[in-house]
Amino acid sequence: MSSIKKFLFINRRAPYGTVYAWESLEVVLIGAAFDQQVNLAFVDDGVFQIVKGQDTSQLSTKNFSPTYSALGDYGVTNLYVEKESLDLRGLTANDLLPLKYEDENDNYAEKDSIQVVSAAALAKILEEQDVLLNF
Amino acid sequence: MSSIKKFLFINRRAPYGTVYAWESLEVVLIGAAFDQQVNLAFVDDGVFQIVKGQDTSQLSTKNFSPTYSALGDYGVTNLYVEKESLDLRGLTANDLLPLKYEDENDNYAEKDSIQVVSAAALAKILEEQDVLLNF
Amino acid sequence: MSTLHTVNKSPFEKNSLEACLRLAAKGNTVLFFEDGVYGAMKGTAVADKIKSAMNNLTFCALGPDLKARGIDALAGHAGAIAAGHQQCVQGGQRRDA
Amino acid sequence: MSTLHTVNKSPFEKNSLEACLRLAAKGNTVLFFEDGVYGAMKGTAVADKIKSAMNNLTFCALGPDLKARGIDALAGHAGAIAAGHQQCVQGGQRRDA
Amino acid sequence: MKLGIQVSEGPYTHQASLSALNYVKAAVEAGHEIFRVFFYHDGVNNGTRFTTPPQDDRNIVNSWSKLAKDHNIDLVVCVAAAQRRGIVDAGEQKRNGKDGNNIAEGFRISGLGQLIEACIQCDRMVVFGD
Amino acid sequence: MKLGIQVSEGPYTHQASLSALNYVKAAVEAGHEIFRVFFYHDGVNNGTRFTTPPQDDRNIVNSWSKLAKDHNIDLVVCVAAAQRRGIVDAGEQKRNGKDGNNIAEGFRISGLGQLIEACIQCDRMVVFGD
Repeated sequence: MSSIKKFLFINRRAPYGTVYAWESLEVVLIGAAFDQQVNLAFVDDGVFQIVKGQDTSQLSTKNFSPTYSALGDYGVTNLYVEKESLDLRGLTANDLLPLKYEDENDNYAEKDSIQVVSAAALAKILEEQDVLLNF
Repeated sequence: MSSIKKFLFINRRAPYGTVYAWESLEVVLIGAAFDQQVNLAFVDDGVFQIVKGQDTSQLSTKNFSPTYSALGDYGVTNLYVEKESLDLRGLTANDLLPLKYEDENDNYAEKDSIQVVSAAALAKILEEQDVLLNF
Repeated sequence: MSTLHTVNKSPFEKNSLEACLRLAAKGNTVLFFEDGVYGAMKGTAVADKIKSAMNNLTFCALGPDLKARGIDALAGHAGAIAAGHQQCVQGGQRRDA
Repeated sequence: MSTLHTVNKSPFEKNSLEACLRLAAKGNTVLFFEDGVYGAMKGTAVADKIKSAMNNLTFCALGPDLKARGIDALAGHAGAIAAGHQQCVQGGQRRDA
Repeated sequence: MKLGIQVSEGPYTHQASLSALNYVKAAVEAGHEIFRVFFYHDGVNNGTRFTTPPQDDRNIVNSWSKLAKDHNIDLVVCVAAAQRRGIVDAGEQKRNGKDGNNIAEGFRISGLGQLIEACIQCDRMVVFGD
Repeated sequence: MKLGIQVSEGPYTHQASLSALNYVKAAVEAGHEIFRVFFYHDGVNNGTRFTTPPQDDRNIVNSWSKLAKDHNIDLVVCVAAAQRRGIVDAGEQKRNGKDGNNIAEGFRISGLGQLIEACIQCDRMVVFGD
């Protein structure tokens, strides 16, 4: 068995209504620190986690959406967003946080972390993973 | 305010997957002991609570479905089951527990506790209640 | 006192909104809060269902919950008014569907 | 090793089954357990969806969960085989959708 | 108006308890009476003094305790639900032979009758939960 | 086969913990190795010794403790999730200035790294939760 595994964290829940989105992010950050290949998928209400303009100041709860912007620095650069889930919710990529990373292998060029993919494409990506964790 | 209130406990969840159905029944029994008018509704997956033939022997968990049969003795004799919820699940009244009560006002004749009603009829029943509790 | 129905789950994840629309009587009010506020968004797969229910029901959504989720600008087909916690208390919240 | 998808929520309450059908690849297996076993019932609003998915996927349901809910006799459109906990381990459970 | 509140989920996994807190605060400010807050199902987990949430996060248990103290609000944890989930006060500790207790300040453990009584006494019962 | 288990819900509200117990028992009987059971989210509530379930109901906490003892299984409660929810061992008690602890026999509190390690070491990771 190779010592580096491909992890895919599948985020399915909206933020704030439940803690799953936030506690998933905590696992992602630890996973990245273990030098594994960590990828994220946003499916169903999980796409709401990365909607821009979140403001929890009236809710006495922590706004953790800025943390997604830090993922690139942890080497987490593949954020797959299912197109069917966006469509059902009337969202487009423009409604999402502008998540970027600097590509070490391309003279630190700034690139998009988010890839909008179809369900069929995502199904193939699932098959390529070693570890799938749902949140 | 009248000292006897009309309670309607609305059961929406399947049994065993979560504890809500069982903990709802505990409230219903206490409510009946307080000499209130206690009615039950079974809506959505709540209709699965009173499906007959439940057998938890392979699950090391308590089969609480026999408790519904005791409700009549506690004066809980109106069990409204939403027809739309049964239909969606391919169920009919024949798939449900044969829940009965003895009518004190009719020479203790045995009568059906379960009434299958339409969503529209149930909406009217909701309007007549003093207290609605969802489980 | 008119019944106020509350919906706290996303209409894309759970069946709470559908049950509410089925069991609410004419003249009732429906309040979206917590993840239920996603039901107030324009242009979604459930928006038409709510629009047609507006003939019989009044809809509102809790402002702080909309803002937290970044959808206050995306929300609001006609009639879905954002309300604060204060207004909820006055409006008379009574959970039933 | 072929992926095994698990569904533990009722298809009438939550969107878990739908997501699973969308994201499962040809040849994968879907295991219903806990409240997910209601997906194995005949004659329901979701039964046709599962029947057509059977061209690509294999379905099974956990026997003790079917029995607990009194639906072992109501379950089982062709291919939905009841399995025990023992068989689950051998079949290789891997939660992913 | 006399209000009764039921909280059916724990302090962190679901937003329910936070929603209930915000609702109760608004109701008190508007001059309504909170007859009782009844914690049922996983809601009993709001009543433990053993939580240590992160510094930058809300402390929901302490918020309930403070609210109870400031406005003399009755916080009741359901005994049956508490026994299943491990919320213990001094009485329960003795009754069930436990070697400690974890009830938070301002909470008391009592029976389901307290919920029914609230439903009878209050003009309105508001439930926060899953 | 080497198996890792994650339990994401408490002992009573959801069936998840019971399903996990039944799965682990079956896996052990079939001769598989359980590398670790990791309790996350509300799953940490499986690790309190303060529960007193009804006599005629299952005692899930004790079942985990017994399983751990009989088969030498590593039961790990996530520290971050435990702090939010009030699960405390002797070390956490000292660190966070608590006046008691409630960890059940056979459980230990540790970091999320233990979950990632299980994912890396095991042939298969099985999650039970909401």
